[in-house]
Amino acid sequence: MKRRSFPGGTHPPQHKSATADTPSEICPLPPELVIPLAQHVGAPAVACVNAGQRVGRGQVVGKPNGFVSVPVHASTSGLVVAVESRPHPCGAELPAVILQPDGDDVWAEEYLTQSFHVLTTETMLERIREAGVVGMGGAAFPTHVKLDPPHGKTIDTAIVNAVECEPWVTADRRVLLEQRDKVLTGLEVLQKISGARQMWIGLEDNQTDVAALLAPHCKQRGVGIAIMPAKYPQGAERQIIYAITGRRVPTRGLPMDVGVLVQNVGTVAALTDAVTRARPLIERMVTISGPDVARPRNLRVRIGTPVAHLLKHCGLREEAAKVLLGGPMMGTAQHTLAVPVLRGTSGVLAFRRQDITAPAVGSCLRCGRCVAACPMHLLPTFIADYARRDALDLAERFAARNCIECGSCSFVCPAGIPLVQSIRYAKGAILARRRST
Amino acid sequence: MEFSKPLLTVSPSPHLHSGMTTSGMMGTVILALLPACFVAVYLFGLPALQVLLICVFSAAAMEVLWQKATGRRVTVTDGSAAVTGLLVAFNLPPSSPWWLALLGALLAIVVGKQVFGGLGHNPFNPALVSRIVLLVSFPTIMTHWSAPQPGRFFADAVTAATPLSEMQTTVTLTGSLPQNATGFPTGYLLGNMAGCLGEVSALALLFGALFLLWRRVISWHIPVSYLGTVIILSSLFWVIDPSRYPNPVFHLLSGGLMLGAFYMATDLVTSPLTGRGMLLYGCGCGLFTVLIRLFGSYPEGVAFSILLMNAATPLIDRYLVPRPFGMSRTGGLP
Amino acid sequence: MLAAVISLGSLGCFAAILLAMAARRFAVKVDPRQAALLDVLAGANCGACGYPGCSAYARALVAGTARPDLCRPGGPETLARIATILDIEVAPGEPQIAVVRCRGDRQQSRAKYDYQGLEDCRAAQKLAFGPKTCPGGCLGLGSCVQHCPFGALSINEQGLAEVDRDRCTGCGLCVSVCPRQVLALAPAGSHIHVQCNSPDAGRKVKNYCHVGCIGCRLCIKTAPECFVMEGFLAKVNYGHQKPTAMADAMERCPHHCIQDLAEPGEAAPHSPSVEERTS
Amino acid sequence: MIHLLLILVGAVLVNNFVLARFLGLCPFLGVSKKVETALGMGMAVTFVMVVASACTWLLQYLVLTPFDLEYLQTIAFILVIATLVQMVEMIVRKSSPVLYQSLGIFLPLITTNCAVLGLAVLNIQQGYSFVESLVFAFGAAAGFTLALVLYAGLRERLTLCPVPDAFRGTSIELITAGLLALAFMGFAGLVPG
Repeated sequence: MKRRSFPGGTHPPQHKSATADTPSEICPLPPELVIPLAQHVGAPAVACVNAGQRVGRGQVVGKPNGFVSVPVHASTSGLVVAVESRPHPCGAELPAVILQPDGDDVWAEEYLTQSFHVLTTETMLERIREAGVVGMGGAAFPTHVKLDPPHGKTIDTAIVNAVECEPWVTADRRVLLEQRDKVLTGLEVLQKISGARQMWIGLEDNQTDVAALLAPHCKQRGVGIAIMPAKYPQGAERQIIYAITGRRVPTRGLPMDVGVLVQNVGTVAALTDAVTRARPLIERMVTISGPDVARPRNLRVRIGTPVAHLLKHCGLREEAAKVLLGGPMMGTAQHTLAVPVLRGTSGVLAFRRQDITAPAVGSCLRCGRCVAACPMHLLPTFIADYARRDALDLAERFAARNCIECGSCSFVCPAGIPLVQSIRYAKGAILARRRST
Repeated sequence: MEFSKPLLTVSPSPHLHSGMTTSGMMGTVILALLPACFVAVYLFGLPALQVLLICVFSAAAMEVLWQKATGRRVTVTDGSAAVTGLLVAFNLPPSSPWWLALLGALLAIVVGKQVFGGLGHNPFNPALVSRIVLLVSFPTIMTHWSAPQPGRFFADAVTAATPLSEMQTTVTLTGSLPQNATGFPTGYLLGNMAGCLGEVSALALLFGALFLLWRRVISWHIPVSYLGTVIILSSLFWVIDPSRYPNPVFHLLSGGLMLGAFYMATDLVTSPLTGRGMLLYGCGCGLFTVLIRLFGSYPEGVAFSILLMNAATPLIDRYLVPRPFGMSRTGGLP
Repeated sequence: MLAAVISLGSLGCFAAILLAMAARRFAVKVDPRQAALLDVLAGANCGACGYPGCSAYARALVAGTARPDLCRPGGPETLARIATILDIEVAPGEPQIAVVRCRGDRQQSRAKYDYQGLEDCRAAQKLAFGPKTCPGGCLGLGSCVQHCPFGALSINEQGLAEVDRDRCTGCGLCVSVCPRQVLALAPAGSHIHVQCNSPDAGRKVKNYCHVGCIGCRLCIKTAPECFVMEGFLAKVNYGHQKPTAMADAMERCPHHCIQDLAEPGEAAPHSPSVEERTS
Repeated sequence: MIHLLLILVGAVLVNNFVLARFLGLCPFLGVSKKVETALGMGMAVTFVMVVASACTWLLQYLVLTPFDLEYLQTIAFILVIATLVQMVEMIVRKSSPVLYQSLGIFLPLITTNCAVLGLAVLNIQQGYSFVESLVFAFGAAAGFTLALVLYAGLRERLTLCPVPDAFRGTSIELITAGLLALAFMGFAGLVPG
């Protein structure tokens, strides 16, 4: 077991105890599922069902559109009520298939269990794509693309990212504890497809109990367990790669450029279903927590379940003032509770009015805390300052585009300056300018 | 149709904050300075208390007045004016007249800080600006020191020389060190010497500095590189000629080095942002301090050297930019 | 005396020869028109011409790569002088002015959420496409105010941007800054504008704004050709204005989004020159 | 060697031309908006100063003194410096148009820069030898550049500060320059003489 980390980073309060050791439950079906066609990075799927059509559980309701795209499935059996624009977690209203569950929850077809050993890589990749598996840590990048590096790039190390550095969120931990066999099989699938010689499971040192449970199984399979100090953003791709392998992903490069593949725990578990049973990804583990949630817990939630339903199921202490999808460091605040859970949604957090008082914004003290905290070794205060003045050239010169938006700088800023927001704006503006010229 | 139903709050990520705020940091600094305050009052009696109170309150009052007059948001509650006031007091002779303390606080707040736009914008350490201006304007009063009289609050002040000025005078006259500068004056640790109000007790200052380091208000880079440079350079001279140059312990404990290295040079606003920048900055401070102490016409060089490095801070920040994670050594910034 | 004259004289001669040689060796040609152009340009370095500063624009003008009518702050006067310097003929364009196309203040229009963050419209627009339900409404966080080089913009008490007609030079910088294109350039002579920017259909607009254009086409019926529809949004046809008919339309607009923005002291809500050219 | 080093340090830090002798204030305030420009100006001034002090020293001891023409010192020096500056201007204009543009009016102004003339006169007054005068010139120019670049760095930061209206522009710049000069006072006495 290695114990390494990365330079920089912060220590936000964990808040994980509320949900970490409670077994997950199955979330009851909502009266209406909203299944957006855009649930992954890349081209949105194209709806292939019409209003009034009956669909079975797991039936494809949206066909992929291009290579970097995956299909979308019905999360349960029922009636397609409409195909229309609905609020999407990204903030816009985007096309979605609206499904009224019939309560029978019958699969559209029988799925047979099959050993992956007899399958070719191509078949496995095809099944992964058909199952709509995407990165479930939040990025939602289609997994079949990530597993199929372009010619000339070889993967020698595969890392299963079980570092859940976002406060409150414990979904990955529950997956690891409750679906251990699926994860372990997924690991083997991952190794077979990628051809990696070294396999690692990366955990933070607040998860040593999980590590102890996994250790014998991992040893048997030759998988290493890397324990890293609990530090944010230890789970960010570049940071976990550096901590485990010591390799630095080039600024404009991808993990495959240094021969590494990183997959989230949930994704690895989903791989097993996709490859050995050809079952689509229609359910995921979601942490429902936050100070406003009366009975915080992990739920196994059908994709497309509206947030309002989840919060009602877990109960709110008082009317929520702020609701986040994802963790508090990188998640997005929602303006409506009608938004559904997506494949990449790891948590739903609700806050009361008194929990969200933002610190008063003052002027920069030049204390350098943001610089010390930045895991990418940037100068956040400079970039943000230039962004506010629209000095895009200077922002670019100070490597604004390398920012991973982890939020460490804003978290530590004693003056309460929304640094990430400024930098994010600069990144967007720089990209837009590049495209236009 | 009414549009005023309660809405959800949407803000950019991250949605958490560390809880360490500007006022929190300033409060920590004030706490860290308290031991030295008590020692000062214990050693120099009521006059020291008077200087401390005048400086803190007039600094806060000046800040409020100025911000009211220029129509800005009044930010006195962030505590930065109080910190500046305390540091001004620490840099004055303990028996300073009331008007000197008042003037010092005024200079620090107005000329040192507010004319540049307030907290976070001043290029020079406000307390040092005030000290240097006063030193140049009132050289006699600013070098009129009184000897410490522990526990005798109402005693009349007894004039004394600071170890550094005594050293300078003796060296100029005789070409060799005075008695007190040849040994290892550990008595200075507790403040048994004449000097500025806040600089005399190295122990009290060190105590507060450890607190600041523990609370992570300051980082180790500047104190370590500053003191390290002073120790290395002064040892070098001491080895060359122990009868002419004092030993490093004397350098460390006499004068304002401790105060400077832990509280003045580490001023967040006027020191560099990056670790490497801070190291360079500290080395520069150390170099100039030793040079001015040994060869300059001012006996003490801490204030000047920090001001000089303050001036160099924008350049350090500009040219010592850290290499982004994953950027090649040769790549540099595009 | 003689020695002085001789020595200084020879020294001077020597220097002169040296300089003459250097002048030939290091000669650089510069178009004198460039300096002259720099003098006549507005000198605000506002960047509205698309060049980084006035001197860059002057250089581009001399090089012949830039159009001469790009200096908006300078207006027709500058254009005429540029034309004289470059010895070309240009037709003066009409001066323009920025118009805020939104009246949906806090009371009149629905907010989507409570915004916490940077006081910057463009940053706020990135969070769920802005804190106002109307996708075209003014966010009132003042990005335009910060960028106006002439101090012509302000955010009023109701949280809407306002243009100071006297200060606005029509440079168009605010138009390019506004993330929702609430600001638009219009002929400075016109006073009647449609103050709405919502692209949505009337049914939707009614749901979130009391003063948004619902696309009822009443204005077009009242003053044909003076207004045109773009999608569900009415717009003034600035090339074809009839003041009386437009005033009528203004009266009849059910959501009062057609507004006369003339200053109280100013006379007719249009300039006669517009009428002349269009008739 | 020590002697030359002392002259150098003295000229750079202790008797800094700008911050202690208050010579050459015009370009100090004029060409310090950007660090790059300040560096360019510093280079130009360094070149002019070193060459000018060589020329004026030779002129003084080969022409003026032998022929008892010391009373022509000022005018002769100005003539030499003016020529030199003209040449530098031509060279910079040809070799680096960007630098030429940013130096602007201040390049020809080195001609009438009191720092250059002051340096030439000081060389003679101090009775420096040829090598000493070159070292002194280089030190003075380096000190000028140092002050200029430090000040330019400070001013770049000032442009980002919400300075009260009454202090905007020259006012706050002069306050900053004053504080910088105060900091340099610490070097007083560092070099005897």
